Amino acid sequence: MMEHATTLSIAQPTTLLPLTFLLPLVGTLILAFSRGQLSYRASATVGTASIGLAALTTAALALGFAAAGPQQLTLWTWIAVGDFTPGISLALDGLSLTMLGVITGVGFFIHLFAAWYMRGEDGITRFYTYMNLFVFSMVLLVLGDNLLLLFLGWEGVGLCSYLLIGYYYTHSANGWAGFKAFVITRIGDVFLALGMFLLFTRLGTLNIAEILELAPQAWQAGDTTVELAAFLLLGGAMGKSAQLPLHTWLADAMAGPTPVSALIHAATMVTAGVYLIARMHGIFELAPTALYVTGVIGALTLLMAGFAALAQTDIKRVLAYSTMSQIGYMFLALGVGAYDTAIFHLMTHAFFKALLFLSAGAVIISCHHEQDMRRLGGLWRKLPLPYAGFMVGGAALAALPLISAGFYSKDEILWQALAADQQGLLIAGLVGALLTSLYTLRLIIGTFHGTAKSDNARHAETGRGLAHGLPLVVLAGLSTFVGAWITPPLAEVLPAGPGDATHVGHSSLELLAAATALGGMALGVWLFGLRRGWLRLANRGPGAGLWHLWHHAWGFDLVFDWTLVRPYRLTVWLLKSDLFDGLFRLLARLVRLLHLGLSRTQSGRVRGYAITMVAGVALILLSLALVIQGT
Amino acid sequence: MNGVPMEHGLVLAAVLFALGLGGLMFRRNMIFVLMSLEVMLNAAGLAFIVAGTGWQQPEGQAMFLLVITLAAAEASVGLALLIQLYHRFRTLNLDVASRMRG
Amino acid sequence: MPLPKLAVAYLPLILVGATAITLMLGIAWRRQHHVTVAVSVMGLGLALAAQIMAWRVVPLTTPLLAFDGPAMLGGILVLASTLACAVLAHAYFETFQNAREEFYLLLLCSAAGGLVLVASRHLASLFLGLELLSMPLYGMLAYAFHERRSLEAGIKYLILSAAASAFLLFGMALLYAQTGELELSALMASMVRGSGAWGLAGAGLMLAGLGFKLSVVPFHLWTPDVYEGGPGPAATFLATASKVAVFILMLRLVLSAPAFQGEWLHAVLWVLALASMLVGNLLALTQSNLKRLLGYSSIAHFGYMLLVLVVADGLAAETGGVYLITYVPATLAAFGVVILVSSATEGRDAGALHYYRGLFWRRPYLTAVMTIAMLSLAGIPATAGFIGKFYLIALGVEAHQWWLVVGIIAGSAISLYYYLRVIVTLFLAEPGMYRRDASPDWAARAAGLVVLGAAVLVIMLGLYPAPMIALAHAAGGVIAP
Amino acid sequence: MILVWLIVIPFVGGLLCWQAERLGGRATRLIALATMLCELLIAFGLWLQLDFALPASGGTQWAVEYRVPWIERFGIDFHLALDGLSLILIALTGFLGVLAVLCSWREIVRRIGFFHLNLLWILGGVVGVFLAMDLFLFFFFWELMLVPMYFLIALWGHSGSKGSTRIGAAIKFFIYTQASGLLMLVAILGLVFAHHGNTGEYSFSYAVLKETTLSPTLAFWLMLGFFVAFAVKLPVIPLHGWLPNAHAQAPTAGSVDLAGILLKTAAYGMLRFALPLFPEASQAFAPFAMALGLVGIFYGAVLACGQQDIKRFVAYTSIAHMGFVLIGIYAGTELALQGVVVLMVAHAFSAAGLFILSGQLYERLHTRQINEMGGLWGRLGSMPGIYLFLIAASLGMPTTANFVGEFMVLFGTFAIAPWVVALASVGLVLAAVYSLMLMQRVHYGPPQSDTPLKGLDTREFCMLLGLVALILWVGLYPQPLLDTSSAAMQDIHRLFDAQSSPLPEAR
Repeated sequence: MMEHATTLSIAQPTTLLPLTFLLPLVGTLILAFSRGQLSYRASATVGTASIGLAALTTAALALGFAAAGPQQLTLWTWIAVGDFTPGISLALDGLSLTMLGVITGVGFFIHLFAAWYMRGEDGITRFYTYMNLFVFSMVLLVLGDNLLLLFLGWEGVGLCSYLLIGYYYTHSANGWAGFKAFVITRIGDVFLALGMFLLFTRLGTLNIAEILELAPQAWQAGDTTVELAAFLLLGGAMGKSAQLPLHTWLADAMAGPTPVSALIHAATMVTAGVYLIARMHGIFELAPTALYVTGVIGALTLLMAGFAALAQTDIKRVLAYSTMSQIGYMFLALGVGAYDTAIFHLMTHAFFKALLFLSAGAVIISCHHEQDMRRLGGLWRKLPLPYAGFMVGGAALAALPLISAGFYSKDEILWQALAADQQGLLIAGLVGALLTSLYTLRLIIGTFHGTAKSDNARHAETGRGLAHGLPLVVLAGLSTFVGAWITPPLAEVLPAGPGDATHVGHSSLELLAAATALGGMALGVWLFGLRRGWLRLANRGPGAGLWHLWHHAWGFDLVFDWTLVRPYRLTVWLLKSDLFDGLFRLLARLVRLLHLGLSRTQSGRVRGYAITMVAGVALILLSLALVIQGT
Repeated sequence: MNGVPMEHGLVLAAVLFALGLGGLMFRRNMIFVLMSLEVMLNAAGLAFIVAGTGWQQPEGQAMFLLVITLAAAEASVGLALLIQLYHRFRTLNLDVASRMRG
Repeated sequence: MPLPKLAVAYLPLILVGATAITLMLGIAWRRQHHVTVAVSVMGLGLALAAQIMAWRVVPLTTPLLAFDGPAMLGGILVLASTLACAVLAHAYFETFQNAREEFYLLLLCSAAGGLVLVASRHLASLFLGLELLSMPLYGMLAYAFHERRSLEAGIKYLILSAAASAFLLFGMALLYAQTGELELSALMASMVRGSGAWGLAGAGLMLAGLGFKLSVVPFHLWTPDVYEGGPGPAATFLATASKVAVFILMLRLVLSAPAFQGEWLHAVLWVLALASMLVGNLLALTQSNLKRLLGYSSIAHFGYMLLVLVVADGLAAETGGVYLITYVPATLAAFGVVILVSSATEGRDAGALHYYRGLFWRRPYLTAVMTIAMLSLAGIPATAGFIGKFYLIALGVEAHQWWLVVGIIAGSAISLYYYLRVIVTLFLAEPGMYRRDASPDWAARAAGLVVLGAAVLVIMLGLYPAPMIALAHAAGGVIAP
Repeated sequence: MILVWLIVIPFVGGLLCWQAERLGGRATRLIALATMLCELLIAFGLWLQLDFALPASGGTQWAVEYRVPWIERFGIDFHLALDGLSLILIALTGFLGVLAVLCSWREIVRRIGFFHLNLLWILGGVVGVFLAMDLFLFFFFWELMLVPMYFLIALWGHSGSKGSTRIGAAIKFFIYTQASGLLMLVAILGLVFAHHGNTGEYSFSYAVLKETTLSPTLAFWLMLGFFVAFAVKLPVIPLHGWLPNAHAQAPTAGSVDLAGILLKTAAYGMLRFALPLFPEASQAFAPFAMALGLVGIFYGAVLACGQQDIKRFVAYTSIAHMGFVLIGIYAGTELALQGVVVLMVAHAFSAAGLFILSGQLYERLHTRQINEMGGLWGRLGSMPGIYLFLIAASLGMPTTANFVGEFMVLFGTFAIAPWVVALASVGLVLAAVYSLMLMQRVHYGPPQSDTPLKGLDTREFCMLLGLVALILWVGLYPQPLLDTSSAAMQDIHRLFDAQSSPLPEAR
């Protein structure tokens, strides 16, 4: 396909562009068609190397980008019918480059870590096949210059997510978790699809740049159609990014291997919704209501998930809810129009959340697949590197002032909210920050401090090797202020947020935010570490009720179970015998009955036959008599 | 025709025909059934004669001759079969010949 | 009227009659099955040829008989089916213990009756033809009277047919009383001028009498019993020649005399048609005796054909012709297979479906014949039956007889059930209770050739129906007054 | 003349197969394979040779035509003609024919000759349907193909659960199609007589009848006659009753043909006849048709979830997919119609693939009950991977042909009927539900035993790989397909669109 692909004259970096997704694709194909012939080492090497090379390609692209600016490349026209001409065509701009960097860069380290994590597992080839396929799809998602190609990637990552969540297929529950993830995100996808339909029908194009250009000409701000389109896109983003109320899948998605959680359910795929909204910002700019709702959803999610994270016992589930909560921040940022801030937080979040997950993965493997906080504890001596990872990542998550990457991005979000005059969102963000500090401390203290509460924890084995250490170290580095130095080249792509960093209010808000974070940490230390007051609170009266409620994440699963799953099952059960077909079966039965009835006339007796005959004649004559009477 | 209207003759024939029909429907004995058939055919013959006379035409009687012939042939074949029936079942009850049904 | 023309027209009838007499004399002299068959086949063949030649002289009217298109077509069909029956009978009676020769005599007499019937234009000739057609059938049906079913069939047919004849006669008498006419055209004409109650009652009774012969509901009950019990060739003759002749007669009645479709009679016919097509098919639904099944299916088929009589206009004559032409070979083929399977062993006819289980794996070509026959009766494309059904539906659509069209569709949907059941039985592998089989060299025999020929004809007419349509068109175009 | 060969080759091939049985099974199969390959090659050759771009100036819309008088009494011709749409479907028939022969290589061991006779005759009949441009001839082939299909199901099928026999299924299939076919015959004749009434001449020619002027009421009823016949075959709820049984009880090759081609004849019929012959009536009927399509999408999806038999399962999913086809056809925009073409091809591939896999599972497990499976992933070598791919195709994953088809349909319909699209999109979620549910219940979960089952052999692997490649090809580069059918679809679109955009109130 590549030969007749490049029609335009291409600057040097552009030729590299397809490599970013071709390399993972080649990896996928090699692994998929090996038919079990590759050794563990070979599989891991192929799987990791393809992403590594893609990351190098991205680095090259980034250098080229600095020099040459945005690139555009059409490989071939996908479908051409009348106006409908989506191409397999890529666009590289600051936003996609940022995403590309996160995907391939963080992705590479996670792949590398997985080589350590997955040791001893069957089907490593399958694992890397899916992982490479995921990176391939994700790259297409961010590089696609039209919505349909974006959608291709969008669905592709969903499929890979499904496959990887259900990676340990022998437990049905894992498969069903993947199922749930896929179906719920698919609900969001339908909204996205409808949004595409609407935009195409009204604007006659699917090309994102053209849409952003045409939309202001076609619509006034606040026009119903554009609001609708924005809401539909938002629906898509909510599904993918696990925002209220389509968030329930993410916690269950932790059934997959931990590197998967790190890559897909923390760093990249779940943030695709944020990317989508940032990408389609032109539409949202025209739709103030939708934009506002975006922020509100973000705020609600971050609160809901923050509380839920407080009451989890599984370390991965804590991280999952914290992911929802952090994406809630990003949505909040989007909702106040600070797209670049959202992307910035997306990036730093990718670093520190990947770090947290990988550290958690290290803990889990070291402790023989124990991931319940109640049975861990006292690990900080035995597992220094994961402990350090948790400390750095936790600091970033809780936005420890000045030294953590998270501080810079989250602070920026709060500032933008204030600048946009959205007090409600600001307060939600501050409360969320407090919650974040609390659950982070609870996680770290519960896992690493105190005494070991099970044999698995007592006999923890320290992880070794480059594949184990390097990713943790690098990501830890990026999670500190070092990561915050990276400035995504977004200025040309996204409009500036409402806030201006030089404003006077900024520094006072910074102080407030820092105080909240530190106060939360102190409270956390007090609650979980020193006094263990938490346990008393959680075991008694209303505390127990709240614990229960938060542990089940406000009971959304139950609500969906009763409003969707059960009615659907009931419908299936009711229709099982094929109602409509039943009508025809009834007809067939009627025919058979008639047959039986008529067969009785066929008695074999001559007299009976004669009587019938005479009756027939009599009827004919009777009808004659009636006719004659009538005339 | 003198006096007797055609309708009366036809009604008579119809009554005869109906009698034959009754025998056909309700008798079990094959001999009686055959006789009933004869009655019916002759009723038809009578009707032909009545009609022929009514129209002052000879065709009615010609038809009657044909009917007679038919009746005779019918009877002969019928009797032959009757004998076979008796031969086989030792009865003249027609209801035995009801093996085939359904 | 020039004599030679008349002679040409009468020649088939004369030939059939002469053959019958020759046979009678021959049998008296010496019983020789093969010779008897040879003579009757030859006679029938000549008659058939003469019948085809006679087409040149149409239309030709005599006081009693009218040689017109339908008569010619009917004659050809009657003679062809009689010929086939004779050949089939040869195979059938191969293993028969009693005297076999008289059967052909009866057959020829009956055929002569058929020839008269199709050409009759006078109540007397109608009556004569009909009785000449029916009377030998009593004998033919009860021919294997040692077989209890055959006897039973004969008795049933005798009694009920005689009753029907009585109805017919009484109806005729009433019509005659009303109009003073015996010639059909004159009779009809005077009915048009004014029909009293007697006349209408007479027409109703005649309809009942003729309806019996066509086994129209509610005069149909005898059909399956008689088909089942009668010896194969007799049943075949009954299903083909006899019904064709009666139908042609009715066709000519309604076509030549619009008065026959006075509103009331028209409505009665309409009801009978709908009832026949539905009841016939419903009755056949789970039938497991092939001969009975064919009986029921013939009820339904003549129910469809009543549509022609109901419409009696436009395409009607042509449709009637085409349908008959397609119906006859398919029925012949189906009965032929039954006869061939029955003939090899003595005793009861092989009617039960389970004898035919897995026939395909033993006798593939014979099965192909049966399959083709069934498909044709079901009206599936590439068989003649489809063309017939096509014509019928076309006629119904043209005449806006929507309910009857719906009846045909519903009927054929039901009919598929049992036709397909028969077909699939032929192909199933599991052994039946016990098998009956055609003799291995069946295809090399005359009867086999007839059956194969019928099947080939069915396919040919299905694929290239133009000649058949031309024939039916021509026949429908020439109707004598 | 080449068109006649397209029809004759399968029929002759079938007879040869029948006779070749005495030479042994292998010879029979090779003959059948050669026949279908020959068919496929001819179709491919035609595709390379002919230009489907636009109707030649002043010429007909057909790329090739063959016409001889047949039944002159009614102006019936033996008239075959080929345009892009027909060619695509014929090529599809050839391809699936090859697959059908291949997939019965092991499965069918008894009466091989007669089996292949029926198989090839079905395909011959189908090709006839795709080529016939005379309504009588069309109907002729339409009904003709039922007979061998009937045999295929009745003689080589499997008995289903709950006492549903293969013969019952076959008869049901036959009766449904035949009865509705007769309704179509009535409609055809109604049209012919209407034409006769206008001009005094009988004709069954497609081109001639297309010009017939009809009163709106009559046109509506006649259109309905056509629609019902096609709706049964497509199938449209509530006329679908035959499909699950027929699919479940047919042998694999039968299911492949049934899902892959026979259902497509219905869509083809709508595209070729129902719409162009009665554009106004179809336009008026479109809301109903789309509603029926929606019902099909939901009903099929819901019922699929309740099935225990994998083949019944796939059968119900076919109903759901055909709902999209129906919506696309009656949307009538060029994009939707082109989408329908792609979707037909896509569904043929994916459903055929799933049926083949079901057959292969049956060969290994001797059951088609889902609850007797589970945890098969690790036991079957590379088969589950392919299964997964086909499931992904069936739920409309991008890069697969199904996605392109479904989304083109939806894109094309949105302008006409946004609410229909909105509801149909919910069907996409349900598609995910049932597809993944199948995956989950068959391949995931604890394995029933540890013994590995036989993996795919080369024949099976090549078959499936071919399907996968084609699905991907159409999914990523459907343009050759679209270019081929473009002229035909534009034609239909023009007719349909002439009835102006605001939907007239339907009766």
